Amino acid sequence: MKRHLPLGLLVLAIIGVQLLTRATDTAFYLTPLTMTAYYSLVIVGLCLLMGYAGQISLGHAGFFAIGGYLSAMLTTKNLVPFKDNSLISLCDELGLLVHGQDMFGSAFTHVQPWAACGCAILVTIVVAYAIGIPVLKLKGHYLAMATLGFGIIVYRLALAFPLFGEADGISDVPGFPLLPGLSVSGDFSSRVSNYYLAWGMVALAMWLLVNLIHSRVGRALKAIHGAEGAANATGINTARYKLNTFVISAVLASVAGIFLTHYNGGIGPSEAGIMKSVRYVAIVAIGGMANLWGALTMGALLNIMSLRGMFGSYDDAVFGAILIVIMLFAPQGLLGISLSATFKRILRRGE
Amino acid sequence: MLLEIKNLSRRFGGLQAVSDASFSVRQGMIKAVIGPNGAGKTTLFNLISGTLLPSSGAIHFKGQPIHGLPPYRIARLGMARTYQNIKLYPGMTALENVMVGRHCRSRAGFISGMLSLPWTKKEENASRAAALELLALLDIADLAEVEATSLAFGQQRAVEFARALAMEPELLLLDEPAAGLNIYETAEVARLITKINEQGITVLLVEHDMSLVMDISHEIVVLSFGEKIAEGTPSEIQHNKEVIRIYLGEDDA
Amino acid sequence: MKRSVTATIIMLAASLALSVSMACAETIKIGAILAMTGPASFLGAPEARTLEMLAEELNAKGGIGGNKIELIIKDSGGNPEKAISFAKQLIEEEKVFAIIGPSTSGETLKIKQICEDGKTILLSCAAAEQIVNPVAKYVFKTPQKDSQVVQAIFETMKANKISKIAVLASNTGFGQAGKGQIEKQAPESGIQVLATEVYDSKATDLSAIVAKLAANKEIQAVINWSIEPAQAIVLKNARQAGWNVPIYQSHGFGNIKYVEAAGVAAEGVIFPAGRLLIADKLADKHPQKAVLVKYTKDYETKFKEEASTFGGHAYDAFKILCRGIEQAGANKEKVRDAIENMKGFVGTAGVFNFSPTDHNGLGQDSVTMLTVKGGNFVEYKK
Amino acid sequence: MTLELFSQYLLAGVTYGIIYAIVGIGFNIIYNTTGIINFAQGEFVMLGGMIAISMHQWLPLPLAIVAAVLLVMLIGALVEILFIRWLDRPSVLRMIIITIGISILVREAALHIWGEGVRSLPYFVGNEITTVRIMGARVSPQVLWVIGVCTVMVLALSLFFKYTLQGKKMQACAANRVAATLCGISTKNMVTLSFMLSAGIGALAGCVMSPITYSQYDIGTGLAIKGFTVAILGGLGSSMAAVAAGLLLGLIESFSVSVVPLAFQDAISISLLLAILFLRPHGLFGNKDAADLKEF
Repeated sequence: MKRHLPLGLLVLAIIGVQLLTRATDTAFYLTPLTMTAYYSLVIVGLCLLMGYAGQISLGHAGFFAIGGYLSAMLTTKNLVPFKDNSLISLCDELGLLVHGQDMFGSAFTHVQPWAACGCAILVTIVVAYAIGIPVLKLKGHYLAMATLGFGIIVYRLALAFPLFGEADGISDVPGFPLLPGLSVSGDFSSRVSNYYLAWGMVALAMWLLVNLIHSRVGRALKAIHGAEGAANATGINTARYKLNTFVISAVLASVAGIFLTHYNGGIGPSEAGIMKSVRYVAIVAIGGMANLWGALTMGALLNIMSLRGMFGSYDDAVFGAILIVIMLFAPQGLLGISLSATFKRILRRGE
Repeated sequence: MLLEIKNLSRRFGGLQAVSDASFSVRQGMIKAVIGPNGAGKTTLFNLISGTLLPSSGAIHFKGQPIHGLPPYRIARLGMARTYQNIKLYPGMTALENVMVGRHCRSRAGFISGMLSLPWTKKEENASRAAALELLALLDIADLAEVEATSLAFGQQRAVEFARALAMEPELLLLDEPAAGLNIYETAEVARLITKINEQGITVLLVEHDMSLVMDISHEIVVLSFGEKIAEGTPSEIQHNKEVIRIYLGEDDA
Repeated sequence: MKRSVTATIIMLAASLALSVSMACAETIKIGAILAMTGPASFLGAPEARTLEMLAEELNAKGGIGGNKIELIIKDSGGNPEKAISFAKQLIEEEKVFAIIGPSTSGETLKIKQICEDGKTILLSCAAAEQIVNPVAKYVFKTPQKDSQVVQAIFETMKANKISKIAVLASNTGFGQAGKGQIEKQAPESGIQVLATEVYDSKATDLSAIVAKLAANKEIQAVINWSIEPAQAIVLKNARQAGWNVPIYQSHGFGNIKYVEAAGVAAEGVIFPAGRLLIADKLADKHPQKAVLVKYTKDYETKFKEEASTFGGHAYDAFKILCRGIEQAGANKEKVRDAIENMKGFVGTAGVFNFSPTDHNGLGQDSVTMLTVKGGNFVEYKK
Repeated sequence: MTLELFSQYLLAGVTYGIIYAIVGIGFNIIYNTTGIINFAQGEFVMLGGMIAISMHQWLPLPLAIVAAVLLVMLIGALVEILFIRWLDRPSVLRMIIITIGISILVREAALHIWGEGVRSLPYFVGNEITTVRIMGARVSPQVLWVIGVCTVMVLALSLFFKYTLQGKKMQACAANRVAATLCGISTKNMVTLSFMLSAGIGALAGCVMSPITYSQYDIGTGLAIKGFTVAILGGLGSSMAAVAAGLLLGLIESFSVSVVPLAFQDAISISLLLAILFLRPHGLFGNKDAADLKEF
């Protein structure tokens, strides 16, 4: 299939980079690359929502934070004081709890990571539906503001509750044993497996999303984006399609939050901040809105540069400047105009 | 009765766009709604297709009340429409635009779409074939892969037509299908509407072009300032004094 | 389609370009992760300036034992995920000798384990107790512990016969850690916390909350625990409301800018801090006098702004590290041991006496009570 | 609650409220002439305070404030000319992103120009602890300055729109851009004027509030969000409604501290915004039919 060619290239690139870092003994690049992979997951999800369904979300960091914070909280909160609670003992009997010792050697019981992950995703879905139903009725500035408001509320709640560590966030989040021998954690030893896990998830997400946009649903989403009223009169349940897309992209963000939190061993409130949401939107815009591969490429590039501190103290300023320049001169995205034109010219010359 | 409209009214603030209008459309006929500018014709269409909610009154389609239903539900019941100012989906080819019309005749959802299940591919191919067939019927098969919004006006109208037909509707609402077309193109449209009608699709159209309306419609409703002032066959309407005074008289002046 | 192919190719090329390894230098590399921008920039920025000044000075003198220092400062903007990424980058890629920072407790706690695993010395400039408790082999910190600071405040309160207080804390890690310590130590010290309020570190007006507390006539004093500019607003709003109870601040008040911001409202505020703020007023024989005067003078001449205790924390971290390298040579393990056993090191925060169980090294005597008089910091005397 | 405490809350609420209202009006002025929500509105307030403080080193206070307001108006005009004027009917999404970008850039530029520290103008009258008693409450005279200046601004603006030719021209643009162009009004210049006007009132508000709230490079975003909340609450486009909504929000915030912890204050006001958006997107005081006819 023609549309799976870039996917093949992506897989080759993933493997190629790993082999290259191995050959040059620069395995440390895999750490920021892994983190980038998880951010890319948020970005491709947002790209589906913004570029294909045409709905802006300035609150996607909120979903990332819901996933990350819930998973972190459940796997670090010591349940020993509540062990007589019937709900807790029921969870224990179901095997949802892990017993161990904390740093000081006293008894420490927390929720099993799989259960925490499932719970976080479930909450994300519920929240995304609850927020999505009213929010997606709005358009333009109202939609932007409502999603921004949602993001701010999540940020504020993360800061307000001692349970979520307030301004310090949550630290010492344990690894997430996914399969025997494969655990999501930042240990130096499991770096290669985590790299493949993270980028494997991105490849999987890309496969699913590329399939989706080439399906009946993808066509309907493009129609909604182009002319919502006409799409509705063509028999498309526009409200439901927008909502489902919103939920899918929220879940992708949440999953990214969960995995990155376990990988990093912690999460802080800045992950829920407005600037993070704006950054996701910026990257999607730079990638060309309705261009999953563009968003993935630009996301990977900019995130890795940012995570390696290449912009120094100008990190936010760089994103602001990129946003303005792209939106002023190339609203179709960086890859949208110049590169595709160049590429076509090269191809034509070749013929 | 395929479509029955009873005492339908719609107000915008102080403006009474449609006022207590009642008429019905029989299965298999071509019915036209005419009236001077601002008579409420497009509002009437928006009310029927569910884009606007009526202030009062009732609309029944196939014996079922549809006022208050969202447009997509009405569309699924078998009603398709076109727009006076063509509404195609930008960024999509003509073929894709028509394939969107197949939406309610196919069923691949989010999960099956993401997983690209084998049956969805079959369904896609069927949709594509049906869409291509319609494009061929409208003589624009060669434009299938061109971005729809970049086509010439008449061609865009044809794509919109094909999209509506792709829904396999029982009732087709045409909002000024001949607007902006020249004499030859208008004749072509007239022929096409008749042809569609002969295949068993009921047509309700709003049109300014009197010759077109008089040629093809079986019945005509005349609106003025939101009110129905006459209803009947073309010859009856042509001889209705009220209509001549309000409508044709004005048109001749 | 072609577009997506291009995109992938570019991605591949870019990742290749990034993988080109950097050449390694012979100098001693010291990493620093500081919140130079973002909400905690009032901490990170003076810290970064201090480090730059010190490294420059040291290299001008020929470095440590002939080894030049290469300082790599990374601006985390206060984001934990960046601190994590930078820590790994500094440890593995730059193979730094040690890391100074981060500026905030939240960030430090997230990279504590990473430095431990990477066997790299971390000298944190953040206050939270958990940084050195439990002790991690490679992790040290230079600011006073919250527990010592709270103890100093409570002792002063007891001397002033205050037993019923209200606590105002900002919603950052600094404020919350302090609030926690106050709540923990209050019962032991016979102090009753009647009300606790948390305000936003970006708050612009707190008169409503101050009015609410002022209405409670039982409150004898307030502890306002914050490190952000908003703490000055509390002072102003309290005095404007005619609420004249004694106000105690935390060591986060140790920046003359806050006194300037609060103006006359800052008069009489009592707070615990290192002696940096009263360097020129110390007796000549005080052990810290020379160090403090030199640092504040150097900093103020170079950057045309008044030195704060925050920059002092970075100063201490840098100097402790240098002392360790001087004593043990350029060997990470040996330097770590040297720091752990370092005694009597005179820094800006106090005299450090490290031990295997105390990776902070500051005693209760490092905290002194200061007050504001005529817009200046002076020692508080009952 | 004692009368004293009540009036203390009341005055605090009015102070917040009137500041929010000014930012909200700034949104409305630009929205009315362009249909754009300028997410960088809060930055004008920040710039006003910051520039006045820098100017105050050389100029006496009133002159420094005037200079700051004029400079910020110039910046407002520049922003419009550089980033907005030449765009041909940009989409809402594009405008949102551009103004967010402008806001980030201005903020970061301020960080690198003025540094991370807090600054403030001196109190116009008295000092930090001078207070006056009103209804049993003690407030700083600066609070009265804020309330007074903002009230005067609101009144002046409404007179400007009602009685001056320029004001009427701007109203005409708001009502119908095409018709205004046909009447010979240069809509483009009106848009520039609207940016200058809203930058100017923002800057002036930034100056008078500076002694109370301090000026720092990053206060803009928070103010913009509050201002937008107020503009939506009142119904986009209506300045008088924004004043009412601003006071309402300010009072809700100040009285909310008596029931819930301060940490939730922002969450409460944003939840209120969401509730309004969901239930009455045309605003508390807006007209639904009129809102339906707007572009979105």
